Amino acid sequence: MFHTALTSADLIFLAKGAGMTIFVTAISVCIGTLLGIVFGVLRGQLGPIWFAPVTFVLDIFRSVPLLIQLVLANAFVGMVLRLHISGLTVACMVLSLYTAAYCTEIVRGGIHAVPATTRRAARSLGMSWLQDMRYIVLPLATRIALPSWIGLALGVMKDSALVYVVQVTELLKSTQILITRLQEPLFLLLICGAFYFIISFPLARFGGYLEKRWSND
Amino acid sequence: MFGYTFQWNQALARLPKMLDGAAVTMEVAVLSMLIGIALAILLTLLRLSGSRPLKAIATTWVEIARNTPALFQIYMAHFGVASFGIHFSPFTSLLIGITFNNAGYLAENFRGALKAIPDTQTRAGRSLGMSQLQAFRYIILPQMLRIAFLPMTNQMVWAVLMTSLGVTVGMNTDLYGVTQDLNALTFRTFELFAIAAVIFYVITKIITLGARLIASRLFRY
Amino acid sequence: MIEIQNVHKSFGQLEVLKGIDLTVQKGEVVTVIGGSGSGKSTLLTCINGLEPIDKGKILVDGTEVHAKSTNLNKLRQKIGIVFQQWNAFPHLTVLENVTLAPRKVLGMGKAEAEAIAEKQLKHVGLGEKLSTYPTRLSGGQQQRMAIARALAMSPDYMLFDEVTSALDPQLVGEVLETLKMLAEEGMTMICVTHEMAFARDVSDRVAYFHKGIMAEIGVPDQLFNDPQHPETRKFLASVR
Amino acid sequence: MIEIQNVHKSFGQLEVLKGIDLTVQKGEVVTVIGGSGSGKSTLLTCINGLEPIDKGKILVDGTEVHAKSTNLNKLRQKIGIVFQQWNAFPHLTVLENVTLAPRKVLGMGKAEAEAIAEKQLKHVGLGEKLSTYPTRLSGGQQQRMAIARALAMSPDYMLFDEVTSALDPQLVGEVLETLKMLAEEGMTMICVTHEMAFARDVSDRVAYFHKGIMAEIGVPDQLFNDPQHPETRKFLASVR
Amino acid sequence: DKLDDIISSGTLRCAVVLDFPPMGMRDANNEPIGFDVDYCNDLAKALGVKAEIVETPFPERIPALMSGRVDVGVASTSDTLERAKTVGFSVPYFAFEMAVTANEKSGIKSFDDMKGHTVGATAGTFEAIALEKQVQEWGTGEFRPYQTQADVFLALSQGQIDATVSTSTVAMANVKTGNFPGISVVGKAPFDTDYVALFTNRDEYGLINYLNLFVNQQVRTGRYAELYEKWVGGALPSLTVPNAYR
Ligand SMILES: Nc1ncnc2c1ncn2[C@@H]1O[C@H](COP(=O)(O)OP(=O)(O)OP(=O)(O)O)[C@@H](O)[C@H]1O
Ligand SMILES: Nc1ncnc2c1ncn2[C@@H]1O[C@H](COP(=O)(O)OP(=O)(O)OP(=O)(O)O)[C@@H](O)[C@H]1O
Ligand SMILES: [Mg+2]
Ligand SMILES: [Mg+2]
Repeated sequence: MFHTALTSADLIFLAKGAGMTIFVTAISVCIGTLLGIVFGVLRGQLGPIWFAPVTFVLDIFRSVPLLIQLVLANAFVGMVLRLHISGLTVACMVLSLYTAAYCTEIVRGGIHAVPATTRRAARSLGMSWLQDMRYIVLPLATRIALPSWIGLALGVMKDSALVYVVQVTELLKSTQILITRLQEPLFLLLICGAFYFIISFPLARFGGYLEKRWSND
Repeated sequence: MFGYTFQWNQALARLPKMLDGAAVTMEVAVLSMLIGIALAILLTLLRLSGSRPLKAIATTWVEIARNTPALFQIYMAHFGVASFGIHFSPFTSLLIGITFNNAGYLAENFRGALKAIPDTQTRAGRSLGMSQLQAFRYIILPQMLRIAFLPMTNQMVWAVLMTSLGVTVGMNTDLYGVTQDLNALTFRTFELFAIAAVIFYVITKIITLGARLIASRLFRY
Repeated sequence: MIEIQNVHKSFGQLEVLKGIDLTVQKGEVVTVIGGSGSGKSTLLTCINGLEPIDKGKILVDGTEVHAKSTNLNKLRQKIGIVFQQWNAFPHLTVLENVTLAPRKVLGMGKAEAEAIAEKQLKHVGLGEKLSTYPTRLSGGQQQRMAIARALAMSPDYMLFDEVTSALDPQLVGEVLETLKMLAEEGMTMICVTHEMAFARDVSDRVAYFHKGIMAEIGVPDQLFNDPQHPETRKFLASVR
Repeated sequence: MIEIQNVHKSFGQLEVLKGIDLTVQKGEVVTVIGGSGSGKSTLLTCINGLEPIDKGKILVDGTEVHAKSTNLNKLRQKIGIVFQQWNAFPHLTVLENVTLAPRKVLGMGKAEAEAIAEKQLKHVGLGEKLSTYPTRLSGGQQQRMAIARALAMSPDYMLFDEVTSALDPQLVGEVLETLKMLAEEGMTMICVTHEMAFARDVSDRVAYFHKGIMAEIGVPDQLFNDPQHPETRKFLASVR
Repeated sequence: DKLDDIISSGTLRCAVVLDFPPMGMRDANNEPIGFDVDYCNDLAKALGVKAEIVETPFPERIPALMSGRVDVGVASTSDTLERAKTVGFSVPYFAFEMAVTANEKSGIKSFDDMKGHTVGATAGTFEAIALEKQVQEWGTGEFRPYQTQADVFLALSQGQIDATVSTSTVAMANVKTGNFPGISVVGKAPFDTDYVALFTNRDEYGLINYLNLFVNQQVRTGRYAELYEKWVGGALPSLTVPNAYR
């Protein structure tokens, strides 16, 4: 179909980029989700007023372009604090907090949706706060939050295309490097887009399916 | 503790230029939202239509918009389509990219909103003698826009944030582009981008507050 | 004149109307009673063409409703219909609910439409609620608004589908009063209802539906006091 | 023994309990009746420490519920409570609903917990529903499951808060039967209820609450046939 | 100090721009090659350490240094006074002439022909800053900064822009690859010679001193000429400025 100068070495190069995309996404989503859970639970415990400072900070991560967050974090860590930290680490840190900012809202919504009466019942059986959280709130809130969480994780994967600014060669950057050498922009871009699509589409559909199934009972 | 001397004066002196950039950013975001909403309504209608090919086109659009990075979509709008000899200026490429993205996400929101409107509403309209299109225009659409108002506000915020991706297609008049240009001249990276961040933050707050105000005005039922 | 001739209608496997024949003259009030699922609502939605039919035909003033050439939107302007579920447009005020169709369908000017709407709303007793949103109205008020909305199109016929059955008991009266008033003014009406007293009071004829068949039709006195069909007798016994 | 001594409790400005004194002996069944908002539910949630109190104290077997040093989780193990709203854990089967607390709170093994749970579920008539999910149960079955769930912790006391008032009338009987059975087995119980026949039938003593005060308490015969307090008389007249 | 740090760590991390042929680029295995890459390797050898090439786009060169991600920039960086407020430059190690490359369809034959056309360059470079100023002076036409040198030539060959100003070395190298049909170098740009220098942190005098001597040694030993012949070819540009010390 296409005549291309793309070699198998180039494909491996692209695959490495894709691997980096997945790696950065996985790390950030894991850390971000943990943070999101901690913040979400804390918010429920402290109430919106005591939690306002954290809400404010998290809100910043949702109100400033990710590109600027990355550039600023990079400049701050290196130029101001003079810490010797790799670009990959900075990328993961920023993306983690970015994820956490959105995840906190999702967790809060999930916990909020567990009826207070159900939690009372659990406590009345002698369960501790932690047991209530672990055996009642977690499973119930997960059902409510999981579809949005999948959406968030996929969003982070797509947004991770921006970490090139801190010298992380992920999929889109690898594609650009190959475009530089091979000068086949359309073909290479299509490969790159297809890769994102193949990962994102089925998972997004799965999220929609879960949402439908769980909203029925 | 900092091994870095902040030089805010230098950066602040460039504030007027950055505010001009913010105006361009808003221009792109607002245009992309207006066109995006119109397209999303069209996509929603196509998805409701009986025609299979039209449905397929709309679904493809929505799924690509939602399942690939915005940066990819913008890059594609500039360098990708140029392979067919179609040239867009950076401004247009950015606008096309963001609009494509907006339309996809909004169409999905609209579909969810539609599900929440009982079909008896259309029936009531039709039995008053309205055509299918009139019933949609006067009865379904206003209710749909109300339900989808919050997602639309969020999308508007994202549209503003997405303008920062314009630099990849040679855009240098928007807020991010201006900031990057100034950074090349002075290397005051931290100060300049911090100011840009504050401007972006303020813009998004104005949008969310404004949206709340509009909602309270518009939706009195 | 509404002429219903041997109308058959199925939803998938389920035959809901099994050959209905009924002619309603100008100025006549026909009430339809019958058990749940007997096809009463379906018949009404067939009359104004919201549902296609499988066999037979329906003529309104001589125009065949389900003919390809018929302009349904035009036809529906002369057939008002009010449903069991309250179908207020929640995003519009009461006045806007009523003026919408006259303005957009009939192309009336704003002032003219509002004059008509106000008249009709006063007629049904909602003269004070013009700029209220429907969510603020009681169910009975919403139904009366729906009646005014249909009347504002100056229809020649009105179809009512159990307009009181989703209402709290204390609100039923006000809506039935409105229907009675219309009947007295000479409107041609088909009313599906479960309110037997109302049916007896207002109707020129009462039709009893049973499982997709019009089992019996007659003047109220005859049908209520001396039902011919055994199913009619059973039904009337059960609702008394 | 549950000793309630001069308990005061406010929500913000609103004083809901205004000095309640009540002692419930081992094996005794006390029913609490009273108008809506009189503080009945609040008292129950104070007894097992779900709500803090403002003044006075509550002792359960000599342990002060609201003392800082009290291990509430431990205390609650001997006080079962069933609420008006059905509180099934929707993500667990009926059996898992009942075994959860014994396993996680008491640290029982799976087999042991299941044996106890099955016994209790049979006891309340749900022996057949072990692997059903609660969403498939009727309201009455859900309430009986909640009772079995509380019983599985082998509590010394059971508190019931209008366990039948959210149920369809035909389901009330089965739940009251279960309570009666428990009472006959000698369980110490405090039941908030609106079912006067049940209260008269089962209780050792009946307490009447009025606006945060325990207006009257006595054996059922006396309280129902010869109420002392004018408010009690009014209340009983209104519910008869 | 940093010089000691580098020697004791055993690695020299150089910021190199890898889409800037022939100074920095990638071979068929996507490994970095080019003049700057060799230059960094030479420097590492002189220091007795291993070289590590860190790819940095033009706009990210200084932040990469400031954030401690690299030790030295060998990244064809113009030694402007504005930048010297932030980083410390060595003496020039290379000098660029500026060339105009145009899309043949545009009909541009010289620098002045660019007036009124859409032109572009790599964001943050010496020539981008100068060209943008020129376009503003002309008052017509449009200037577009792209993120990478590659995007500039891609846009040029696609006809999105009509001409670009870049270092003559880059222009020659890109035209020579044959990847970009329909473009050619049409002349010189009347900008000052672009002297580029190695850079490191402003206060690392020891290291700057070492870099100065290293640049001098490269010229003296003929290695500079050798590398120039290998990557660029033609007349060797002088690294000294007439009538001035540095
Ligand atoms: N859109 C539809 N699709 C499939 N089946 C339908 C549809 N509408 C109605 N039915 C079925 O057709 C039958 C007749 O329905 P219809 O609403 O006409 O009864 P009805 O006489 O109005 O009853 P009710 O007094 O309960 O309103 C019912 O069994 C109903 O389930
Ligand atoms: N968590 C709370 N916060 C504020 N007010 C509350 C809370 N819980 C109960 N109240 C108020 O306390 C008063 C007593 O409530 P309580 O539920 O104890 O009444 P009750 O006697 O159980 O009434 P019912 O028979 O309706 O259940 C009511 O006015 C109620 O509104
Ligand atoms: Mg019906
Ligand atoms: Mg209560």
